[in-house]
Parts: sequence; C-alpha cells; structure tokens
Amino acid sequence: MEPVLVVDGIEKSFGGLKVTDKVSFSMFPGDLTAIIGPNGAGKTTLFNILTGHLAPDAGSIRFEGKEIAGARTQDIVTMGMGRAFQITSIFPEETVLDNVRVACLSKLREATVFIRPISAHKRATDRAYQILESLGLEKFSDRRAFELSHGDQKLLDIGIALALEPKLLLLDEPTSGMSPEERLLTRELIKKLWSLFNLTLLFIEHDMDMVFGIALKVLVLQQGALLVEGTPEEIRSNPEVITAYLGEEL
Amino acid sequence: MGVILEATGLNTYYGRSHILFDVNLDVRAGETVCLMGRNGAGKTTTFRSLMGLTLPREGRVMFRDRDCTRLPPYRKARLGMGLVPEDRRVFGPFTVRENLEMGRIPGRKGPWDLDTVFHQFPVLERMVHRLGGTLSGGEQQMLAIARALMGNPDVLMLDEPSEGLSPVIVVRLKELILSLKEHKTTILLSEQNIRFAMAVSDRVVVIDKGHVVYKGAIEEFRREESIQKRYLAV
Amino acid sequence: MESNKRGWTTQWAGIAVLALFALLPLVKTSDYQLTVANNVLLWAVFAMSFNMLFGVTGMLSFGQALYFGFGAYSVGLFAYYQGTWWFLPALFLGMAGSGILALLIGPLVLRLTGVYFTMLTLAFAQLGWGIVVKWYDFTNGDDGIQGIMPPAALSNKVVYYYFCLVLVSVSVWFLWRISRSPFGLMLRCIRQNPSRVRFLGRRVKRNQLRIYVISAVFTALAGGLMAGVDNSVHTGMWYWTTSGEVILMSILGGMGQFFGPFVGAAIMILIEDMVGARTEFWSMVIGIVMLTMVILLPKGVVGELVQLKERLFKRSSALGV
Amino acid sequence: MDPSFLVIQGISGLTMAMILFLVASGLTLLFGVVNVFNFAHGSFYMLGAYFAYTFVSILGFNFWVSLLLAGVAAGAFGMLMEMLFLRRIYGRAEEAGFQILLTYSFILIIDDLVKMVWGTEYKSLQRPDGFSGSVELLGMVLPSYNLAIIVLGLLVAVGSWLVLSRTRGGRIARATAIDREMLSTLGVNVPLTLSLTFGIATALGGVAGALAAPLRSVTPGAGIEVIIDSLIVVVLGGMGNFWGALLGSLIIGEVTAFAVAFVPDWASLFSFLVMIVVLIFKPEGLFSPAKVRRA
Amino acid sequence: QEKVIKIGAIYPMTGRAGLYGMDSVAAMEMAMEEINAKGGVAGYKLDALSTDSKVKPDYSVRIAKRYIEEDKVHFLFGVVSSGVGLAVTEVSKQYKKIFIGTDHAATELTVDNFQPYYFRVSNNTFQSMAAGAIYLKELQAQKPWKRIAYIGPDYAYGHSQWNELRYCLDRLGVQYEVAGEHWPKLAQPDYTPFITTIMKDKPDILVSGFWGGDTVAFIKQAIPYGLLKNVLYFHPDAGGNYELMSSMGDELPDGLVLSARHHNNWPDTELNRKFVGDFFKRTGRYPSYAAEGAYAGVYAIAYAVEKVGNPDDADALVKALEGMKLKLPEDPEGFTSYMDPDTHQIVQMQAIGVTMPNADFPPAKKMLGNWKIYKAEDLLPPKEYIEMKRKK
Ligand SMILES: Nc1ncnc2c1ncn2[C@@H]1O[C@H](COP(=O)(O)OP(=O)(O)OP(=O)(O)O)[C@@H](O)[C@H]1O
Ligand SMILES: Nc1ncnc2c1ncn2[C@@H]1O[C@H](COP(=O)(O)OP(=O)(O)OP(=O)(O)O)[C@@H](O)[C@H]1O
Ligand SMILES: [Mg+2]
Ligand SMILES: [Mg+2]
Repeated sequence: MEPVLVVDGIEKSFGGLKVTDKVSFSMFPGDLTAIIGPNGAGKTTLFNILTGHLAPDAGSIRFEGKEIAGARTQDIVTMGMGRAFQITSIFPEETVLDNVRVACLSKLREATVFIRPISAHKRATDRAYQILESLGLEKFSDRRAFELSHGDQKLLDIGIALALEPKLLLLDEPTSGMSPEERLLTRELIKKLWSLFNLTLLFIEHDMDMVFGIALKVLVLQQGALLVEGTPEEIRSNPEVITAYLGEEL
Repeated sequence: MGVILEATGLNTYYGRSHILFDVNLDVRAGETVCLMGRNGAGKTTTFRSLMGLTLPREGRVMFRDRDCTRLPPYRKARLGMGLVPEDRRVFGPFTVRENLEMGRIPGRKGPWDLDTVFHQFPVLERMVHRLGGTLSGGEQQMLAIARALMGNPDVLMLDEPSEGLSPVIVVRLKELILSLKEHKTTILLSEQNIRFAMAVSDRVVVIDKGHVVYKGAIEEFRREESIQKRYLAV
Repeated sequence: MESNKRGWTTQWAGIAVLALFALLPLVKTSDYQLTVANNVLLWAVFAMSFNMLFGVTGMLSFGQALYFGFGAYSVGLFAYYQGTWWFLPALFLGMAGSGILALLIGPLVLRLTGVYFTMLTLAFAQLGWGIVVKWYDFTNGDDGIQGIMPPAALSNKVVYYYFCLVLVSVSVWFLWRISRSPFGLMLRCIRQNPSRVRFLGRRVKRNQLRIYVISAVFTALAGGLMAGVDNSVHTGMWYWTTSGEVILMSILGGMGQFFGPFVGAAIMILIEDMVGARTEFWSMVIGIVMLTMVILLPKGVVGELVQLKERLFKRSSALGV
Repeated sequence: MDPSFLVIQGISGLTMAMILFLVASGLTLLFGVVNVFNFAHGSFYMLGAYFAYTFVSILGFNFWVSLLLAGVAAGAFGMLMEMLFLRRIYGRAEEAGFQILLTYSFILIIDDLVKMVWGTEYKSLQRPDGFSGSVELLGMVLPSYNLAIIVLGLLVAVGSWLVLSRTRGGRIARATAIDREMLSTLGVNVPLTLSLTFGIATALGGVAGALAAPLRSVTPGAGIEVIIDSLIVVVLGGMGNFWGALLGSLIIGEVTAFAVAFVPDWASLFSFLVMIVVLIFKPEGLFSPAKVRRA
Repeated sequence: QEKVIKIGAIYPMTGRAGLYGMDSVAAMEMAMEEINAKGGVAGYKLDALSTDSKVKPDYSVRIAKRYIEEDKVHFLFGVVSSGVGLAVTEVSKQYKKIFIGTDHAATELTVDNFQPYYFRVSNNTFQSMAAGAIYLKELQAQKPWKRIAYIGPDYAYGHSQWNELRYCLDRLGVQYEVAGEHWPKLAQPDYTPFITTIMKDKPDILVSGFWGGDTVAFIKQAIPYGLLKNVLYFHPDAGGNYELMSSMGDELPDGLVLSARHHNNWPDTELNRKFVGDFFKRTGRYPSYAAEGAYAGVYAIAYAVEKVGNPDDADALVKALEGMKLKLPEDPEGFTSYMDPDTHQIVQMQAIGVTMPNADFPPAKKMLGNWKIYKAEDLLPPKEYIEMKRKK
C-alpha cells in the first residue's frame, strides 16, 4: 500500500531554538495516529509545517507521492489535507451554517461563484446541514459562530475541516476545552467518521482517554524530536514516555 | 472561615440572550471551589460577571464584604481579584518577562514576584526573552497563570486551567494549586477535567444552562453519581 | 431559512428605493433635484463598491479616488479630444482601464495588510493625482476639463438621469448578487479569518484581487457618469479627500449592511447640501450631526434600523446582510 | 557639484524632517502605539499654533512659556474630547471605522471653532528672542531657530522612546493596543490610560503646532494639511516605533530636499514615491515590530 | 411686492481661502447696501445668497445649479479658485446665466475658455505679469540684472504666471537667464530646501507666484538665511496682499517688490479711502484685495441692470456689460475701468510698490510705497496671444 504521507527528516528552528528535529514518519491510508508530547514539544509546529503554514528548514514531505515541503497552504489543502486548530479558528460573524457551508462550497469548487445566491447551492447546503447534524450543532445553525461556547466552537472548527472531505485530516487537540460529555461524543464521532469515510487521521491530544481510546498508533515528540513510535499499549508502558510526559496518574 | 466572594441572583445577558439565571455562589476565604458544567453552561460567563467584564443585569457581587457589582474590572483587580481567562490572552508582542511584569499590580503585596514565579514555572524562566505569541499553547497557559499570580490576588479565578496541558504539567498544576491553598489563596476555578477538579477542590458548584443545579462539598459530590451523570455526563 | 428571509427584505427595500428614484422626475419641482439625486446615486455606487472592499472583505483602501478619477477622466479626456460621440465608449473604456489598472496595482498593494495596505493604496492614488496635476498639456492640470456633454440622445437631463439610474440599478443588483453569493461569503470569511480561508484551499490574495478589480470597475463607472452630471472633471476627483469621503459615507451608513453605504452617501450629500445652503458654519453643524450619529447609532444608520426592525419583530439577534 | 551645497541641502532636509517628526510624534504615539486613530491630529496641531499665538501676541507671555501652555491647552482639549466622545465608542464592533468618523467630526468642529474664536485672518508669530537670526558654521548659514527645532525633535524622540520602552506606563500604553479587556483585569485603568495618552498625543501635536507657528502662517484649515504627511511618517517607520518615525521623517525630508535641488519639476511627488518604494520592499515599514505568527 | 435682483455668490468661507471669501462677502454686502440705500437700480433692490464653495469644483457646480434652478438667481457671482471658476463658467454658459468673476485670476477664463456670459471685474494674472515685465525691464536699465529664478505653487496658477511673465519679457525684448524654477506644492509647510537651493543658484531676482499664506511662510523661513537681502524678491500678482503685511508686522523686510489686485493705500483717491474706511467700520479690519473685486462686481451688476432696465434679459445685459465703464476704488485719478468687449476682462491700471514702514493700517507695520504705475492698455494680452490660445 502506498503511504499517504511520508515525512522525512524535517527540521525547523526559530532563532537558535530547534523546534523540529529530524522528524520522520509515514501515514498509510486508514491510519488513526495520535501525536503526544509535553507542552512545547513542537507538535503544533509540526502541523504548521505539514500544512504549509511554515516552511521546514530541511527535510522532505511527500503527500500522495508529491513533494509539498514549502508549498502554499491553499495548494496543500486542495490536494486533500484538512486541519482543525488548537486555538479555535472559525469565522466568528458568520452563521454556524455558513461556517461549514463555505468549506463545502470550497470543496465543491463553487466558492467563487459570484452571481448565484448561496441558498441556491443545494448540494453544499445539504452537506453542511449533514455535517452540523453529525456534530450536534444543527440547533445552532442560524446563530452567529461567536455566540457559541468555547467547546461548541471547537466542534465547529472540526466541522469546517471535515467539510473539505480531506484525505488526511489533522486535528490539533480536538477535545481540549470540552466537557467530558462532549469529549466522549467527539471521540466517538471521530472514530465513526474515520471508519465511515475511510479517513486517515493524525491528531494531537493531551487527553489520554482519547489517545489510548481510539488511536491505533501513537507518536511521541519530545523537544522537537520523535522519541518513540508504537501502539498505544507500547507507549503506555514505555518508561521514557512515563517520565517525560504521562507522569503518575492523577 | 468567612465568605470572601459572594454572588447573589446574577442574571447576565449577551445582547438579548439571557445566559445566567439567578446564579448564587459563595467562596469562603482559603477554600477552592470548582465550577462545573457542560460546554455553554455559563461558566465563563459567570467569571466575566464576577470580574465585571460583562456586567450582570441583575444581582450583586460582594467581595470582601463590599458591594462591587458595578466596579470596573481594574478596581476589582486592585481589590484582589485575579482572572486567568480560558483563552489565555497573553500579550503576543510582549516578551515573557514583560507579560509577567504587566501582571504586577502596584500596591498589592504578597509572596509572588518574578523570582518565586520562575521558581514555580522553570519553563518560563528559560524563555524570558521570547515573545508571548510564539509560545506553544501549553506554555501560554502557564504564562497566563503566572501573570495572574504576579498580582498576588486574594481570590484567583481560573477558567479551565488544565486545558491543553500535558499530563505531567497537569500534575504540576495540581501541586501548584494545593500549594496556593497552603498560602491561603482562595481559588475559584472551572474545570472539565473531573479527575483534576476532584483532586484540588473543596467544594463543587454545578451549573447547567445558566442555572446553578448543585452545590456541595467534594466528598459529597463524589457520591452524587446521578448528578455527575446528568449534568456532566461522566 | 432565516437568513434568506432577511435577504428578501433587503431586496425589497432596494427595489422600493430605486422605484422612488425612478419616480423623482415626475414629482420634482426643479432640475436641481435631479442633479442632487444623481449625485446620491453615483456616490452610492462608489460607496457600495468601496464597501465591498472595506465592510465586506476588510480591506480599508484609502485610494479609491484613483479609480473614480480614472473613470471620470476617461470620459472627460475622450469627450474633450474626440468629441461627445465618444462619451459612451469612453465610459466603458474607463471601466475596463480601471480594471486593468487595478489588476496591475492590486498585486502590489495586496502584499500588505492593515494600515500598510491602506497607506500604499493612498500612495498610489496620490501618485495618480500628482501625475494628472502635473501632466498639464494632456490633462489640463488642476484647471480640469469642462464642457463634457453626453451624446445628443442623452443630453436631456431627465434622460441622462434615467440612463444613470439604469446603470446604477444594474450595478447595485450585481453587487447585491455578489454579496449573497458564495464569493461574497468567501470575502466575508477573508475579513474575519484570512488564515483559515487558506486552510479551505482558497487563495486569499487572489480573491482579494478579484474584488479589488470589481470594485475599481464600478468605481470608474460612478466617476464616468459623474463627468456627465457636472459636465466637467477636475483633479479633486483623484485627491485623497475623495477617498476619505467615501469611507465616511460607508461608516456613517453602516458598513456591515449592504445598503449602508447607499444611505450614508444620501445622508452626506443631502446634509452637505442643506446645511451648506443655510449657514457658513456648515462645518460645525455637520460635525455635530456626525458626532451625534456616531454616539447614538453604534451600528451605523442602516445597522440600527435593521436592529430596530428585529426588535419589533422579536427576532433573535443574528446576522443581517 | 559643490560639496558644501550637498551639506547645506542635507541640513535643510534635516530641518524639514524634524518638524515633520515633531508633528507626527503625537500621531505615532496614538496611532502607532496605542492603536487609536486620530484623524483630527492636525486640528490639535492647528489649535496649538493658535493657542501659542494668543499667549504670545495677545497676552504677551514669553515664547517658551507659551509653547508649554499651548501644549497643555491642546492636550487638555484633546483629553476632554476623548472623555466626552471617543470613550463612548471603545469596544464597539467596528471601532476602527468609528474612530475615523468621530475624529473626522472633530476636524469639522474644531475648524469652525477656530474660525469663531480667531477669525479667518492669517496670524503669525515671531521667533523667540535669541533665535531670530542665524549662526554661521564652516561658512554655512544655519538659522538658529531651525537648530533649536532639530535639538527639540531629537529630545522628543529619545524621551518618548525611553518612556515607552523603559517605564511601566509605556508598557501599559503598548498593551492597550493588544488587549484592553485583559489589561483591565490586571488592574489597569484602561479608560484613564487612553485619555491620558490621547491628552499627551494631542499635547505633542499642540507643541508641534506652536513650534512651527513662527515658521509658517497660522491659518484656518492648517490642520488637514499636515495629517497625510504625518500618516506617511508613522507608517513608513513601522507602526509604534519612534525611531522608525524619526527615520521615516528623515527619509522624506532628505529625499524632498534633494529632489527640490535636482528634479524640481517632480519634487512634489516624491514623498509618495518614497512610500511606495519603501512599502513594496519593506511591507511592514522600516522598523517593523517583530512578527508574531501562530497558526 | 418688491422687485429684487438676486445674486448667487459662491465663495470659500473655510480653510485658508476663507479669508478671501469672508472679505468678498462683506464687501459685496457693503456695495449692495450702498446701492439699496440709494433706492436700488431700475426699481429693483439687490439681494444675495452666499454658499461656501469649499474650493471644490464639483460642489460649486451643484451650488450654481441650485442657485439657477431653485433660487432663480439672476447672476452667478464670486469664486476665488480658478478651478472652481472654470467649472462654474461652464454652468453659466449652459444656462445662459451671467457669471461675474470677482477674484480668480486665471487668464484662461477670458481667453481660452471664453464664453459670452462670463465677465471678470478684477485683473487676471496676465495683466499682473505684463506690469511685472515692464517693471523688470525698467529695473534692468537702472540696475543691470541677469539671472532670474522662479518659485510658485505647483498648479495652474503658479505655472501660468511664470509662462506669462516670460512671454511678456520676451515680447519686450528683455535679456535674461533663468536660474532655476521651483515648484513647491500649494500649502507646502516647509520651504527650507527650496531656500537653500535658490541660494546656491544665486539669482539676481526671485520671482514669486505664491498665493495666500504660502507667501508668509516662505518669507519667514527665508529671512534668517539672508536670502531676501541678496536677492530681489519680486511678486507682482498676489504678493502685495494686505494679509501679508498685517500678519507679518515688523518682521516683513523692507524692499520687497510686490503688487496685488487692490491696495489699501493706493490710489489715494476719495473713492478708495471711502471703500477702505467703510470696510473697516463694517468688519473691524482692513480688506484684503479680494474685497474690492466683489465690491466692483456688485457695481457692475447695478450698472448693467440700470442700462437694461431689468435683470432678466441676459443677452441685453451682456451687451450692456460689454460697454461698461465704471469708476472703481482702485482707479487712480483720471482713469476709469472699462470692460474689454472681446475678452470680457476688465481693463485696469496696475501699481507695483516696495515694502516700507507705514503704520497707517494696523496691525500692519509695513505697507507698499514708491509706486510704479502701469497703464491699463499696456497690460492687455495682445491679439495674437489671444488668438493663439483660443485656437488650441
Ligand atoms: N514563531 C516562533 N518563534 C519562536 N519560537 C516558537 C515559534 N513558534 C513556536 N515556537 C516554540 O517552539 C516550541 C514548540 O511549539 P509548539 O507550539 O509546536 O508546541 P506544542 O507541542 O504544540 O505544545 P502545546 O502542547 O503546548 O501546544 C515552543 O517552545 C514554542 O515556544
Ligand atoms: N458573545 C456572546 N454573545 C452571545 N452569546 C454568547 C456569547 N458568548 C457566549 N455566549 C453564549 O452563552 C452561553 C454560555 O457561554 P459560556 O462561554 O459562559 O459557557 P461555558 O460554560 O464557559 O462553556 P465552555 O465550557 O465551552 O467554555 C453559551 O450558550 C454561549 O453560546
Ligand atoms: Mg500545540
Ligand atoms: Mg468557558
């Protein structure tokens, strides 16, 4: 099977600070992989590099066989990489529906149609409602996004990413700031979407229930470098990971 | 132990949407109270109302036996209320040090200054000259807490402090809160991480759709599984 | 769907307003009223196309006078050198030329954001102004060009007014469709969160350039038609105060509302006219009126009206277009 | 080309730059640092000139005393306007736009106030005693008042930089541009800070107007004429940076000075050309604040 | 019901041109009151509307249209800026409404853009420059000079003065060398670099075409450099405006050669003294040059209506104005201003003077004196000049 993503020895420094240090790994279709690591380990930075928000100093990234290191975000996204953000990134003044709909339109390549009203774009609209429903946000569809609570905004962010039907979806701490209930829901939801759409998923999490609950593989980053890579069971019992990251259970 | 912070009958709105309904809350000196509730229950709004960032339309906020419902936030801060907002809001273009110095409130004395804060958060000391905006999510969270401590607040309000922190750091945060308790700092926090909340709190207030639906000591709350299920879905 | 209903109200309001303008020649008591109405219409198009940049996409251009002047001078120069027959072709050439100019300048100014963008647009516009003032032999410098007459078929004031009204209606309709379209939504998203738009796989700069060009084209239309109202053009049309005026109009009317700039333009022109005619201290009076509106109407005139309506109909606070 | 002419022209440019900088300094503080836009900055400059005229020519005060008083008066007036009006629009959704509109209405109102109080006749102020002549230096004639302005300009630059970067007050002022709400929860009286900054900025504008008065004619409408130049300087240097603003003024001053000498026909277009070139090559101004980017 | 002649005045009332507008309106009202007090003309009383032009041509066009269509005025009147004048004369032509120009000086209005309904009752720049050229020629005979530099605002007014002056100098056969041209923008705040450049070029004469407050700023900034001591400052169109004298007081150097379209202390005639004195009584200040133009304009209207008998027949009024002869405050003994029927430009004498101490018109401490007077006929643009311009 061809890998979707091959990351090979990428590096990134800010000033003198090495934030990503020769990271290499691959993702295969259908993977469900978690990245964990202490705060400041360089997880978000890694995502930023993968999505073209930052250019790596060295190394190569091949997405579906094409080199994308240093390519522009919008091109990478068009190729099929989607992302939701650690600090929620939505369109606060638009309605919840439109937040998702704009992504659907973009996916359907109808986002720059400029005469036909949005409501006439049935396919995008239906799809947006569908996604909102699956996230449990349909009751807010006419509300403006900024009126949602923190946790709901987080879900909306994921919804926007989902709408792009990405081949590889990156989620940066998808459940942070969510209540246990939503966490559970989101966890199930992600799992469901993953199997339903044959998604390939890479997510950053600090919630161990989530990591060990659904991930098939776990990558551990520490000080920019890949510390270990393995199945959840291997990671959970890895002494290095325990001291650097997990600590004793609360 | 006397009540240091008390809210009675808070009703708060955003524009025309009614968010808080007759919220009553009291925090006694030296204790740690945890506000729990689902997303959108109104935890953040409660903090905003207490701090005066969003003024409640009805109700009263008493702080140290003084009615300060309508006092502007800076007056409350000077009286000894400190807030760590859920979105952290560090000053991006400022260095870590400058961020911390902004937290100092002239005239307020206490155990916290740059040295003690750095002692508590060695990570921050390593990045004193970095710009706040370049910190990682978790680093920003620590900075925000440290900044609030710099003002030596009598009551520290933490809106979901463990969010985005890695498990080891959460443990450290737990220790920090316990040590703050020893320093007689009063703490009001909101949490979604139940285990963490249970580990640090003395009392729990559960809020749902803007209504306070449960109040009780932590030991009691532990046993209230139906409440936990109903409002927190654990 | 709620947002659609609101869309309809705006649409009907627009149609009603344009119908009122269409009735004016039948009820007017002097040709002067036509002149004023025409001014309102053309400045409204100018302000609305500016607002596509500012209110919608979040690009505060301080250089729209460049395209207004360009449109006006295309008509002026062609009419001056080639005769009135060229009035109409020049109008459309001016729009096309403006579009091309925007296509050239756009990529340069769009590299910048925030105030830097604002100031660079200002610099280009001022450069344009400087060249027009300096190129005396060709443009007549700051003497301007006079005696620009629309061709015979349009020379009647009422006919010319209807001609403008039709073009204005088409423009407003077009801008309205844009704002209701996916492209319009995209533009609003760009204002609120440009980096997220990139993560939708869309190019922010390219879309900004698109609307920059569209805005320039309609601005040129307004400028070109204006040449026929005043029968003269002058360098002030290129000057930064012209860009400034259109900014004020948009904010006053409400930049978050589609028809805000239209209403803002009407208010500014009518106040200027009524107060100017009555007192030498117009500046103080207009200043106080503006100040009062800013303080009392935090959403701009139209924004407040929409809110008032919503309150009356007990609707939840949500987005107006 | 006579090299001594180059020096003389360079000093001319310097003089021009310093006045430009002085006029813009208030705007740099307000717009660049605190991120409040005051379209009416020029009006306070004009008020400063008229106040100075009143103090010197009508009340017979000493020039330097009048300079200070003019600054205080303009600042007090500015602060009053801020507290009465501007304060009401802080925190609105489209605050930036309303700042433009509101301060534009200040221009209109102040213009007529000036006309009512001082009339439309041109006023003029004499240079202060001891500064009306010139000094000769290496065979060059240098007006002593111009030298005084150069020195004062440098003092303002250094002083403002010290205050902004080295004091708590300065840091607070910078923080208001970032997050006013957060700042208030840290015990800072944000409204007062903004009023004070507005007052200081308009006082700087007033002092600049008073300083420029002996070199210019004091006329109504003088306000709107300086605002664009000030904006150019603020943005050219990079928002919020006093050294940047100084450098911006210097570039505009020197480029204009040499354009006047060598390409007189096109001299008036040069400040815009400079701005275009600088912004195209340095899109965030010359001294851009460190970029902060997070996904 | 009283019959009225309605005048629609368009003047700037704010900003740096506001002074000229205010003075013009005051003088216009003064003239109307004088005429009305004597019973009006041909059974009509004079009445005027006045609107601030804001020095904006498009806005002024709107005002003019309002005057004609809503207020039904008989005459358009005023205008300080030539740009506004050119736009308004277009309206006047379209509506066949007489436009009396009182202040703006661009020669185009009576030459290139001539139209039958326009009349100007003050000198244009060509007349000032023609007088200036003769002055310079005479000066050369006494005190040989060679190098001449020019500084003037970078817009039409500044450029045409310089072109016209050179045209006139060439026509008079004066030999000279141009030592630099300088084009600061209008309302340029800072002239230092211009001053040092001029000093480098070492001209004998610096011709200035500044307008309004710019003259004040330039002179103030030039004084400490000693520029005005070494170079003759020569400013024949608007340099001798009273506001320069009044605002600069003592500071104004002696020996500058200036002129204006009207002087408060020349000619020393009954009419001028009365005009200046009445103006002072009315406003508490002495008039700037603009006032006399407006004053003359009202009298021109009265003259025409008197001749025709009503203010409605525009074509008859044009005829009357074309033959107008009018004794005005700025006419010296033995001369009467008259209208040139070909250009609709008033023909007047021009006096050029030199600054010298004179405290008769406070707050000015200096006024012009040592007058040189130039005959009106010598100042008109020659036929071939007019034809050349009109052909273009
Ligand atoms: N633009 C930048 N300039 C300097 N340092 C940076 C920049 N961006 C990130 N860093 C630093 O790089 C390190 C990695 O940051 P990153 O955001 O990737 O961490 P993270 O693993 O996502 O942490 P968290 O779990 O707390 O979100 C941090 O120490 C951060 O301070
Ligand atoms: N600015 C706003 N305008 C309108 N409604 C708002 C606004 N901010 C929050 N709300 C609404 O108020 C309610 C309470 O929100 P609040 O942020 O207090 O919840 P929370 O308990 O803090 O949730 P979370 O755990 O997700 O942070 C939510 O329903 C939310 O949609
Ligand atoms: Mg992160
Ligand atoms: Mg919250």
